[in-house]
Amino acid sequence: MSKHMITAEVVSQSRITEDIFSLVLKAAEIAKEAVPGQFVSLFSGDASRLLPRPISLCEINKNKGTLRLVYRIAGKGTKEFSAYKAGDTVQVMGPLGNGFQTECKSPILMGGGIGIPPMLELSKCLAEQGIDKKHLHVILGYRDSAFLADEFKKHATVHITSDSGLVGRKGNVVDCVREENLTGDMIYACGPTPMLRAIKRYAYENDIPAQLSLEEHMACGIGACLACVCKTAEVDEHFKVNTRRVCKDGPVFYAEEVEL
Amino acid sequence: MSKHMITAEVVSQSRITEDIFSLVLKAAEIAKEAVPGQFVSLFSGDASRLLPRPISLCEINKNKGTLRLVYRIAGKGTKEFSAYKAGDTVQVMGPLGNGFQTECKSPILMGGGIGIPPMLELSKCLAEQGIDKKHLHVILGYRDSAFLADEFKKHATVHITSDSGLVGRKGNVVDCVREENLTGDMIYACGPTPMLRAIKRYAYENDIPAQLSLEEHMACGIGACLACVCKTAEVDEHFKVNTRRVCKDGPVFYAEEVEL
Amino acid sequence: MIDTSVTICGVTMKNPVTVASGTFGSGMEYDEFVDVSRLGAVTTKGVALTPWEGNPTPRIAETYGGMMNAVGLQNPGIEEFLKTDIEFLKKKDTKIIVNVCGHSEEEYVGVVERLQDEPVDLLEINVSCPNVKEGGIAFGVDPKALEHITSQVKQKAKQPIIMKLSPNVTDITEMARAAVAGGADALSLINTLTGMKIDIHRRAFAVANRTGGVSGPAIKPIAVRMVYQVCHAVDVPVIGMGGIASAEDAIEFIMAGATAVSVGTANFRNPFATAEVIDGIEAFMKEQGIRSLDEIRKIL
Amino acid sequence: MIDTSVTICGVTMKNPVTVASGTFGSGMEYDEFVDVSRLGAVTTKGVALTPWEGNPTPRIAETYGGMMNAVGLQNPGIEEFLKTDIEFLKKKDTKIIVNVCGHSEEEYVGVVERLQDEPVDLLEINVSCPNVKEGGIAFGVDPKALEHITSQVKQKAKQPIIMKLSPNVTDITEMARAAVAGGADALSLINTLTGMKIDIHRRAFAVANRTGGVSGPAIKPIAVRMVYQVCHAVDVPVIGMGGIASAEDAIEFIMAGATAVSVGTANFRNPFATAEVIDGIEAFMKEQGIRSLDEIRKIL
Ligand SMILES: Cc1cc2nc3c(=O)[nH]c(=O)nc-3n(C[C@H](O)[C@H](O)[C@H](O)COP(=O)(O)OP(=O)(O)OC[C@H]3O[C@@H](n4cnc5c(N)ncnc54)[C@H](O)[C@@H]3O)c2cc1C
Ligand SMILES: Cc1cc2nc3c(=O)[nH]c(=O)nc-3n(C[C@H](O)[C@H](O)[C@H](O)COP(=O)(O)OP(=O)(O)OC[C@H]3O[C@@H](n4cnc5c(N)ncnc54)[C@H](O)[C@@H]3O)c2cc1C
Ligand SMILES: Cc1cc2nc3c(=O)[nH]c(=O)nc-3n(C[C@H](O)[C@H](O)[C@H](O)COP(=O)(O)O)c2cc1C
Ligand SMILES: Cc1cc2nc3c(=O)[nH]c(=O)nc-3n(C[C@H](O)[C@H](O)[C@H](O)COP(=O)(O)O)c2cc1C
Ligand code: FES
Ligand code: FES
Repeated sequence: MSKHMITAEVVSQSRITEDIFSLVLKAAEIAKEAVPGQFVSLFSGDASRLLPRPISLCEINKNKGTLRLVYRIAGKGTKEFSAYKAGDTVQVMGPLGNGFQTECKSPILMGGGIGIPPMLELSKCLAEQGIDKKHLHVILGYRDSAFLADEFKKHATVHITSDSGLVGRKGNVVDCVREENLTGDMIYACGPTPMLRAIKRYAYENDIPAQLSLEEHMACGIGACLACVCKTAEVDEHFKVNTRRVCKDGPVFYAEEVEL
Repeated sequence: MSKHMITAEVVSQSRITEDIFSLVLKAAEIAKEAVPGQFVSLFSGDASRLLPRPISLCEINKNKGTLRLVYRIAGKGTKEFSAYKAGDTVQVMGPLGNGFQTECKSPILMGGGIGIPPMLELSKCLAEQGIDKKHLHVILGYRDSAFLADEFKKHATVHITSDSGLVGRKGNVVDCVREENLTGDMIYACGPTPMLRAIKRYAYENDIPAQLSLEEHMACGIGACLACVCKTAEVDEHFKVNTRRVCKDGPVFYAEEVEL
Repeated sequence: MIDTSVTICGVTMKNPVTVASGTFGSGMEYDEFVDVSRLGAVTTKGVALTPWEGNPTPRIAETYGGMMNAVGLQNPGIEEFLKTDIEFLKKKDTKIIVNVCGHSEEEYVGVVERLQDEPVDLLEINVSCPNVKEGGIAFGVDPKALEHITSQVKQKAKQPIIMKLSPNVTDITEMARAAVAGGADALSLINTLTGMKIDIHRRAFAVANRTGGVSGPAIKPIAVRMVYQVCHAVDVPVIGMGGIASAEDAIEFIMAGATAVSVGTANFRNPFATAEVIDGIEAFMKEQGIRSLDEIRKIL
Repeated sequence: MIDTSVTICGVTMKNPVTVASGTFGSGMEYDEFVDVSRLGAVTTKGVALTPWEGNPTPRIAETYGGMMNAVGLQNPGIEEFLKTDIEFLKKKDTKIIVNVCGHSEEEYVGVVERLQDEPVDLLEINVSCPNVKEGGIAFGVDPKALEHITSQVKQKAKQPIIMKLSPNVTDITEMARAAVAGGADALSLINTLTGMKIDIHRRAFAVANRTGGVSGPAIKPIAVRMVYQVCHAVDVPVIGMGGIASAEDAIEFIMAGATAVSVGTANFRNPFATAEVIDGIEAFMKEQGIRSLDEIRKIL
């Protein structure tokens, strides 16, 4: 698995909610090697913004050599990206991070907010592995309006929740998994830290292994600068302290590995 | 004469030599008030480059509301401009500076290198004022390849010189004016400082008034920061020292006003 | 009701926004773009007792995300300044902060004395210009010299005095304490960071003075840090500056503890910058339900 | 024939390009992008006697034209470092500069002693990290403390020692002289400038440590100025750094007087930066007919 830094062409971009965009990039070298749960670093075209913007892979199309990224406008960098049009180019580094381990039979995928996009590629991979729709549960948590939900429905059983109750049932993804009494042999989750914390607890209580995708501010994106560490339960083998790098050792960790 | 800061659309851009470009901008407010010898500040679209790039007006089309700028790639800013295409936009401030005083009967215009572009609008204005081609002498000095020369020929008597002798006669514009024994009642000049210095001497020797367009690095471009001063013979009325501002009091000065 | 006004040493500015000395002239030139009366205050370019030539050109160079200047405090001297600049400003509905420079303690004191009965609200004493050999920076990096000149100026000043601090020091709080010990009524910071740029193709310094003062967005994090440190070390109002180009930047300085803020280098890129900062602060207050800037000042 | 090599304290680097400590790990991760053997030297991240946790996250924030970090010198301690990092580096055709940190003089000395017989070419002593409370910056801003720690380290070091200077001082030449008086064989500068960033929407510091070190192109003019001053004040070789992202930047530092240069923050934006700087220096030399970097070093 080697990393690439390439100039990628924008294939298409569309706005899918008020502030969420879907960007498809031609990035064959990266797509070829990428797995679900990995991310790329996008670099701003404006030289006053130096650092990479890490964005998860929402879809990987190995045939077409394209990557789909779904992102929310959070600041100036993502704002800039949202103005890109087909034919524009952007510097992209990837694939980065470890990705999800996909061995399982009855997975429960939980995505909260802008943690939902990486769940799409994952669910497609799991479906391709032969997991039946009725054993492939996806719980999506929104603030108040849904996005991407329909795209999961082809191959997964989708449960929708929202904080406001405006779409799906009112509540969060953990409320949902509890209420639905869903069981499985692997939890995959990505979303805000409080959500991951609740999922970690749920997984522990129900004795289900859980893979959590974390976020941290990054500089190098490849493991060299130690900017992006998370707290771990155990002392790291090389670092000799209780931290691991989100960009390289993660972003996906088993729940018991990390302290949230 | 008021100044504007506008977002101008690129009408067209063409490359006229290896490293010289011609850019036409839609900037009606500025075109409306501009006179030959004035300049505009172009701002980089990249936020790491803060300061304006002063560029002289090569042509002013008041009907179409357009400005033509002819510039050489000198660094990163002009390099960026050279990639602009029709439909792109750029921040422009102008019109800036004083411009040439056009009262004269038999002018000699001298442009050296990238000092040639402002001479084009000036010569057109003088021609429009009714000065006959045979009394309107334009001497253009190049390094080794010519540009814009043909555009002067319609309304002016053009003399071409080059350092290398590859185009026109070998030598500089002052050699030329001396050899041709040209006389007139006003010299207008723009070009590198050594050239302006020689022209100042020639003008003095021959008792011809001369208007010289100077260059200096700028920050505000409007007279507020005192970055762009030139040395003057007399103490400035307000500044009480021997300097004047190229951006506001100039860029055009009478030869006897400035020390070069 | 949103109240954007702030009070510095008894002088009430209708909003916290002024300009960084030397970047705005006395406002005449920018008046074509922003109505100078909209500003909380205008801080003038530095003025000395007699006319100063300033440095040779090039006086400025661009740097990454900022610029470097070595203008060298060119100014027409106090008499012409009063005739032209103050004459212009006193017709505007804005407070007037005069930035004072000198080659010697006597020159600073001379300017301050001359201003005693003029329509000037505050005096900003620039002891931190890195671009003039005598005076300027010398006072700005030595706490004893700073305390001494502050007390000299304070004795003669009729208006409150703001000492403008240099960031080119090991411990900015030591300088702040020295200025306050000398009698400073307020502080302003930061002045420029001393820098150098070499044009490798010409094999020459980019500004004739060799070194220049770095300003602009590039230096903002250093300025915010120093403003924060000073606001937590001494008890006088602080005017914060260094790279402010937007309302967000201004609010960052206010949260760090600044009472007012100055827009400097940003004017060169965007002549509407001051007005945009003023409008943006008001919009932010509205959005967040902040009635007075006291609610967010020094909240960290 | 163009010779890009430079010699620092008897150690010949095949080209003047190394990396800024902490921005390149020990090269393992960047080896996927640039062959580490192409570098004149690799400067490792800081290493202490025992493992350090480093600071809480967020440890970094972007600033205009630069960044701020408060990693806090997380490191696995010298033993693991030798096993993993030096083991990796010694197989590469590049010189090894180990960056040393400590909480106390004893810890610095301990690391240096432990490295005596290891395959390490030069030691860079980081007395200028603004992000750890004890040690680090304390030694870096007080000339007496700097001279003392330098002499302590020098006594035990078998390799030449490079003292890494902090830019957060009033007079960098005073610090340079102190280090040289203490026995420094070479100097490197600049470390980061202390900065602060506030997230006004969250009303929180952008990095958990409150302050962080500012690096990147934004600080280059300050770095060039200090390198120039130091190279004209003392007679030991200097490794210049601070915002170098291109060959032009590197040559600017060399013209200011630096013997070698480090690429730091630029690696984060462009993982090929080191290789591009190396190639660009060679291209510049060719174009200008420069046979050795001695011809352009300190020409101003
Ligand atoms: C592994 C990973 C995967 C991610 N995947 C996605 C995704 O698929 N879709 C999506 O919308 N967002 C995702 N994010 C968050 C995304 O990186 C930030 O929203 C984005 O960097 C903000 O950049 P900005 O310039 O718009 O904001 P600004 O606030 O202007 O950014 C300033 C700096 O802070 C960093 N930063 C700001 N917010 C974050 C954050 N939440 N995480 C890490 N760095 C941050 C930026 O990278 C930049 O360096 C992911 C983050 C990580 C770490
Ligand atoms: C009144 C005036 C009119 C001009 N008209 C023209 C013109 O019509 N065509 C043309 O090609 N050039 C003209 N120039 C020169 C032009 O401004 C510079 O070539 C341009 O600013 C270089 O920018 P850059 O980013 O490419 O170079 P860089 O070297 O990267 O620029 C860095 C900084 O230095 C400044 N700078 C660099 N060279 C000059 C210079 N010669 N004069 C002033 N500032 C400079 C830039 O504005 C910028 O702030 C004019 C200059 C002045 C003062
Ligand atoms: C061109 C220029 C001229 C300046 N002249 C003065 C001056 O006369 N007196 C002074 O105290 N500061 C002067 N300064 C410093 C600014 O007032 C301000 O402290 C500094 O630029 C930082 O703010 P900024 O980053 O917003 O520009 C000058 C700065 C610039 C860029
Ligand atoms: C993320 C990061 C980590 C750093 N860690 C160290 C370190 O461990 N030891 C050290 O001496 N300097 C450290 N530095 C400072 C750099 O080595 C360098 O002095 C500084 O960043 C300026 O160079 P630059 O602008 O090219 O990055 C670090 C800088 C950064 C950005
Ligand atoms: S971002 Fe550098 S180690 Fe993760
Ligand atoms: S550029 Fe500011 S006065 Fe001319």
